[in-house]
Amino acid sequence: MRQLTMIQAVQEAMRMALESDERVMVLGEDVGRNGGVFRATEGLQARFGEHRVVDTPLAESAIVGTAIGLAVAGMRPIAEIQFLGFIYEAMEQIAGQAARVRFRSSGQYTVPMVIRAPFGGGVRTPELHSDSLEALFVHTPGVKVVMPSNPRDAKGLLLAAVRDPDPVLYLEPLKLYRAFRADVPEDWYEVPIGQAGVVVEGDDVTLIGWGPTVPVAVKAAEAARERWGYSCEVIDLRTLAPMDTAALVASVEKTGRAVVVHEAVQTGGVGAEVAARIAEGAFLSLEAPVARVTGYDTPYPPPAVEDAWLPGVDRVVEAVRRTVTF
Amino acid sequence: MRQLTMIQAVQEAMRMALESDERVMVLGEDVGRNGGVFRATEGLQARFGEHRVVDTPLAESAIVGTAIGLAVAGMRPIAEIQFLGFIYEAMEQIAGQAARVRFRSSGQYTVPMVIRAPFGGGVRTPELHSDSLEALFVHTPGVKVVMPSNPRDAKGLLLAAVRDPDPVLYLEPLKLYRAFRADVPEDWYEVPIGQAGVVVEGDDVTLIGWGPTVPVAVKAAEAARERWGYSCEVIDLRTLAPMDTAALVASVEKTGRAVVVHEAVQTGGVGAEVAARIAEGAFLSLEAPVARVTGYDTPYPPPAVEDAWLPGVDRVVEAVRRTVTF
Amino acid sequence: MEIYAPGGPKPEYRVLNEDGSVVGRVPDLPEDRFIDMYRAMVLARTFDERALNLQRQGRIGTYAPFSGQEAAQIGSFAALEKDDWVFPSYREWAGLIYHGFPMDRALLYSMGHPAGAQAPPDLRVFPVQIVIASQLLHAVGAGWACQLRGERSVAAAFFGDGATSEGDFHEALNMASVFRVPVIFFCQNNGWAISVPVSHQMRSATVAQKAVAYGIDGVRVDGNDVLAVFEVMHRAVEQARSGGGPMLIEAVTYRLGPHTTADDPTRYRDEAEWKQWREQRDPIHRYRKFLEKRGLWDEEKESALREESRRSVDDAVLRAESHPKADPSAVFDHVYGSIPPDLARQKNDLMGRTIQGKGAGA
Amino acid sequence: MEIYAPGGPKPEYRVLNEDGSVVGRVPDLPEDRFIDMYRAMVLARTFDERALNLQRQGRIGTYAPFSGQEAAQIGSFAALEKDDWVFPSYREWAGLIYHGFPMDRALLYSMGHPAGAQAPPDLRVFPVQIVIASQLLHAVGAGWACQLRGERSVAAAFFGDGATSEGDFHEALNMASVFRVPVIFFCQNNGWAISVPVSHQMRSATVAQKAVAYGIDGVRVDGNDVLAVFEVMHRAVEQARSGGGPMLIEAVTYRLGPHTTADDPTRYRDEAEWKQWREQRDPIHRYRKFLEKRGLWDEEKESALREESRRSVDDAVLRAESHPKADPSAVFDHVYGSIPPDLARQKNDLMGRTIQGKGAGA
Ligand SMILES: Cc1ncc(C[n+]2csc(CCOP(=O)(O)OP(=O)(O)O)c2C)c(N)n1
Ligand SMILES: Cc1ncc(C[n+]2csc(CCOP(=O)(O)OP(=O)(O)O)c2C)c(N)n1
Ligand SMILES: [Mg+2]
Ligand SMILES: [Mg+2]
Repeated sequence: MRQLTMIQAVQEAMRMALESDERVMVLGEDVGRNGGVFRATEGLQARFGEHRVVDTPLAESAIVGTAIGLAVAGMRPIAEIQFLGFIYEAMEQIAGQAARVRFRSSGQYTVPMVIRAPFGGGVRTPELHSDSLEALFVHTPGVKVVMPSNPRDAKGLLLAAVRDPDPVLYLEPLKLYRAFRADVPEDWYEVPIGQAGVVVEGDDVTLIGWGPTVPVAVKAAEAARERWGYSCEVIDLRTLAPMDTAALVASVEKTGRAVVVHEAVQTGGVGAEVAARIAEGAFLSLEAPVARVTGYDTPYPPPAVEDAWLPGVDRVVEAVRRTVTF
Repeated sequence: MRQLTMIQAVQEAMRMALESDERVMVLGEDVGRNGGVFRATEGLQARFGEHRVVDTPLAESAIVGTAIGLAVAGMRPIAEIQFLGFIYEAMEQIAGQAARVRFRSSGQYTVPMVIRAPFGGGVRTPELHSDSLEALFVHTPGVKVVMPSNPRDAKGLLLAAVRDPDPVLYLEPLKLYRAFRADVPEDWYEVPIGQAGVVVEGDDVTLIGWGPTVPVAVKAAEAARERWGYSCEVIDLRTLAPMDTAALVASVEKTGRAVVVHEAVQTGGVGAEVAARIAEGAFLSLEAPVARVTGYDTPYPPPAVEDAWLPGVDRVVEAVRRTVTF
Repeated sequence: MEIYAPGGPKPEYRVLNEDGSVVGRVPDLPEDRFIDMYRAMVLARTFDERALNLQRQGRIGTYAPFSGQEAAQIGSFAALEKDDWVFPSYREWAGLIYHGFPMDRALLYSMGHPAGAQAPPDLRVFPVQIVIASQLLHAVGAGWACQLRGERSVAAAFFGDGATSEGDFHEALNMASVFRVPVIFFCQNNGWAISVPVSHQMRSATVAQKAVAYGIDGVRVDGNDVLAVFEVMHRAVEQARSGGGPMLIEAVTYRLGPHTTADDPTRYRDEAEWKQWREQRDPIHRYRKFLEKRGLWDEEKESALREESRRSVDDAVLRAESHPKADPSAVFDHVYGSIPPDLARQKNDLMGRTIQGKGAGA
Repeated sequence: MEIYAPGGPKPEYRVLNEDGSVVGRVPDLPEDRFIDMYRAMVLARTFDERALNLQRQGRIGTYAPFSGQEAAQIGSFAALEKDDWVFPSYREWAGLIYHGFPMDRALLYSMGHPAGAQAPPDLRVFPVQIVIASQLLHAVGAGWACQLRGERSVAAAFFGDGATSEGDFHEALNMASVFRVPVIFFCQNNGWAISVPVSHQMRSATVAQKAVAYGIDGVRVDGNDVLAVFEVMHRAVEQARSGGGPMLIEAVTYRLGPHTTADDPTRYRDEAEWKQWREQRDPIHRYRKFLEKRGLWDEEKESALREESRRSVDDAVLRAESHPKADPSAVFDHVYGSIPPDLARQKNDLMGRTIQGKGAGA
């Protein structure tokens, strides 16, 4: 099977979506002529025209707000926010509007829309380009939040998102865009929204990550096995909302221990929700508190110091150790 | 001692702040001539003039964004967002800007500013007037979040917020504005930001609430005592960020059980963070998982059905029972 | 140095003056359209007064009255077709009812019933918007969709003078102008945004001149002159339908009542100002005089209409109050297209408790 | 029906034409000010080219070059005083350096070092803003504070053509106009917002005409004419200082380089367009010709200046590269005025690990 990078998988999914359904359109800043600042939309405007792959003015609230109107009136927009850190500008349109159209109208109107946004640390970007803000949307009923950690899921989740009847926030870890290639089927396939995946099976500790921290968790699992012979199960949450509680509980019922890893700041992060659900669902199995290895509770730091701030393999391994020896 | 309602206490605190420091100013929609839609700023413009109590245009991002500039350049603005549900419009200015000015400039510039916003359910308001959005800001390092549950704290926390060197989000449970009167000292006093309060002492279960759910928790504690003789400790978190972890852990080390109650939707709510911290800090004392009694994971519902949706006394009492008999 | 400097306000477009005499071009409409609009204005006023009463009696919740703005609303909706998209604010009931939105549903809205947000399926009316200016962007999107799909329909966004201060107003007008979207931005400048007068909301002399910022046309019309409003809106709709892009309309009008039933306008509003609008610029009075002068209306028709309006409103109240109670557990069904497992558990929890008769309520 | 209709663009204000001959009123300035501005332009260009090189060598990170915009920046900063408030975007290094911001700190910024955001204490320069248009509101607030505190200072916000599409642009101009805040909105219309040309960013023919929406003055100036820019900015600053309120300035210029070092402009930009600006409208060339015609400049001075500029930039690079490394644990110290207990624990955690020499990095 041919191997693609994540960014190629994202691009391919959009191309297939545009091909398969003429209601699909792509809009955002620099997505047209330029093909996106990361080339996610490379070649799409040339192929599908200016009306289906649209360079918008520089206005995030407008991008999301008009996408809502487009979706309500029969289109299937894929809107891009150039970096997740700029999604604050569109919070009202996402959390106050898109998330509530179905609810507000008791199902009369719906917003089948995808919002794509890259994010994530470790790549020396300017301010607000690296912030992990998924928690804001996980706390917003009415939107779904998905995050691929590899090229295969990237394509499958995006195709599922495009067909989903609800607004889906599709978050792209930019550090993984070109980090590696992997097998990606050529045909249309969907990775179901709402299902976590078990990346590595294990018995002693469950490591839970999403997006950029999945590779970190996998490496930590390897390191923990090498150093101490621990057998770590690694779960890729994949969908953050609605969350696959059953998968988390099932794993921790087996392992009795969990470490959750995310780049977002700790307090109020999705790790807290994961920990709370595990405690609620698997309390009697738990041998130690669910550990959280996350960004520290500061704004995302400048590039010169970001490596020390990010939840790296060493920190995860330490947490595994602490959890097992609790 | 004279007794005030919470709204009177809020108004008195602002009056005293305006009197004590000429850098203090109040700005927002309808806060001047009209005295605020809840009368929180009643009489202040008449007394301090149009330049210190300012009716702004209808623009939340501008209210917060200009308040940042005002604060940086030497003023002490108290900005009002008419309802917390409209704070989405100002997310960028709060989370992308106010929260980061000190950090971004390594302490060269600071934003001593208060943002007041009423919120909370059970009063039959139109859409977006009742939403509890504190979790968004608890996940935003650089801002502090406080929430009074009674007139005394309302005054003391607001005075502390005005003197605080950092941006403080001061959230006012509108259901409690006129719900009851309580003793409020006449002089200047501050309720320290960052400290929870023990409202009721007890031994069997810790109930944790903030703002509008503190009275709910107190009633639930009474009911649980009456029905089953349980002794509940009730903690009023008061400051949500930075959170008083020590107080939570100390209580649960004593009781071994906890129920956290908030109106915000459950997933990704501050309850998850509270539960995670308790588990991390008092794991070996916990006899049952920390229970969460919260709004359901839907948008805030229309007035006709909100009572069934809100975390009421019965739901808390049930959770206490479940937790004790776990 | 040539400066883009704001001039004084241009005159408001008018067809009728305050006493109903014709001072402009009367739109070329069949007689019954003229009468229909009048009937709609009277019915709307009757509804509005009744709603205020119901609120005082505690039979409905917070309500935002529109009295004084009937001409602006009915004149503008009169230029729309049933399959045009409508994105209203919370104060658009006069226009919406004329457009076909059932009065009982309008009341259900203020009763806090979810059914109050649903328009009949043959209309493309969005739930009324609470968040100021948000709906302008949805209108741009819907109008854009019509353009892309080759539909004839246009979109219309309704909002107030206060809404023009929001960033979303700006982003919507800019976006619509760039893509020449068939959308009409219809602003009812009713003088006030709660307690803030329009003179304090903006330094520009008019809302209409803001169109210049977007390279589109802006028109200022007497919003209490139903024929002038119709004419201007009609022109904007035609332009949009024929691919000419968006237009900004400022209808200068006045809110005679409080902002909502929770508001006390005597705290901020001058009695004399109010009196002048009430007594000399009432839109219904003006239009009635016009119809009378044309021989299309008389006292007898008037009292029959008033009686009939009262009865329709009575019926609507009855229907609203006998509408099935809202089911709290239904809220779980409209969060997503299909209910996720954890949410289904929450639904069961609520149902279990309500069936046991244990309501929650703090 | 009178319509607010957008006209065509007004001519740009100019003092010099492309070959440096005088076509307008030369500002009345002492000779050394004329020369200072030129020196600043050459130094800035030298800095910019060097920074691009450093980035290619991996010695600094992402960098947003300003070449082509020196006249717009230096002309506008020349009209500001040291105690005026400055709210720059990420592309303002030419103006900032002229204003007194040390070049080594400008480099540190692109090295991702926190010190790069700090201006010397005698300046009121805010950290450069990444979030488009956000800083306009801060400028309004700071200018407002000066007004309220009776200070003489004004505030200036610097931003690009793309920024005019954001809601914050609109809210800032409206707010400033309502309160007559002493603030200058200085827009460098450099033709592009990354890959989006200004013709696609807005349908209005100019940025300056957007002033009409706020009832304030807007001026369009040739942004590659440093004297014209100075004159217009000077006038705006004087107006603001004397209580006349805000002004919007559109300096029409061109970004000769890529958007940032991460951008490839050949993907979207016409070579011919670029060539024309580069070869015929270079702001430094034009101004040099003017100075030469005045007898204030010659080849000898030029080569001395180039040499001197190179040396200053070399020094700055050296200083930046020998600046103490950033301490990761310092990030915890600037979240709040004093560090809360849980955050102190996190700081200890990080320090413990870095002291052990175990960096984190995934
Ligand atoms: C984003 C937002 N901010 C504040 C409010 C509170 N609010 C409701 S109506 C209103 C005034 C609106 O004035 P205008 O736009 O002139 O419309 P009108 O009520 O006069 O019809 C305000 C401030 C809101 N609903 N939404
Ligand atoms: C709110 C926000 N959205 C998007 C971006 C990404 N971005 C950075 S610069 C830029 C273009 C800015 O264009 P313009 O305002 O004309 O300034 P210029 O770069 O030309 O100086 C964009 C879209 C951002 N930084 N902030
Ligand atoms: Mg109004
Ligand atoms: Mg530009």
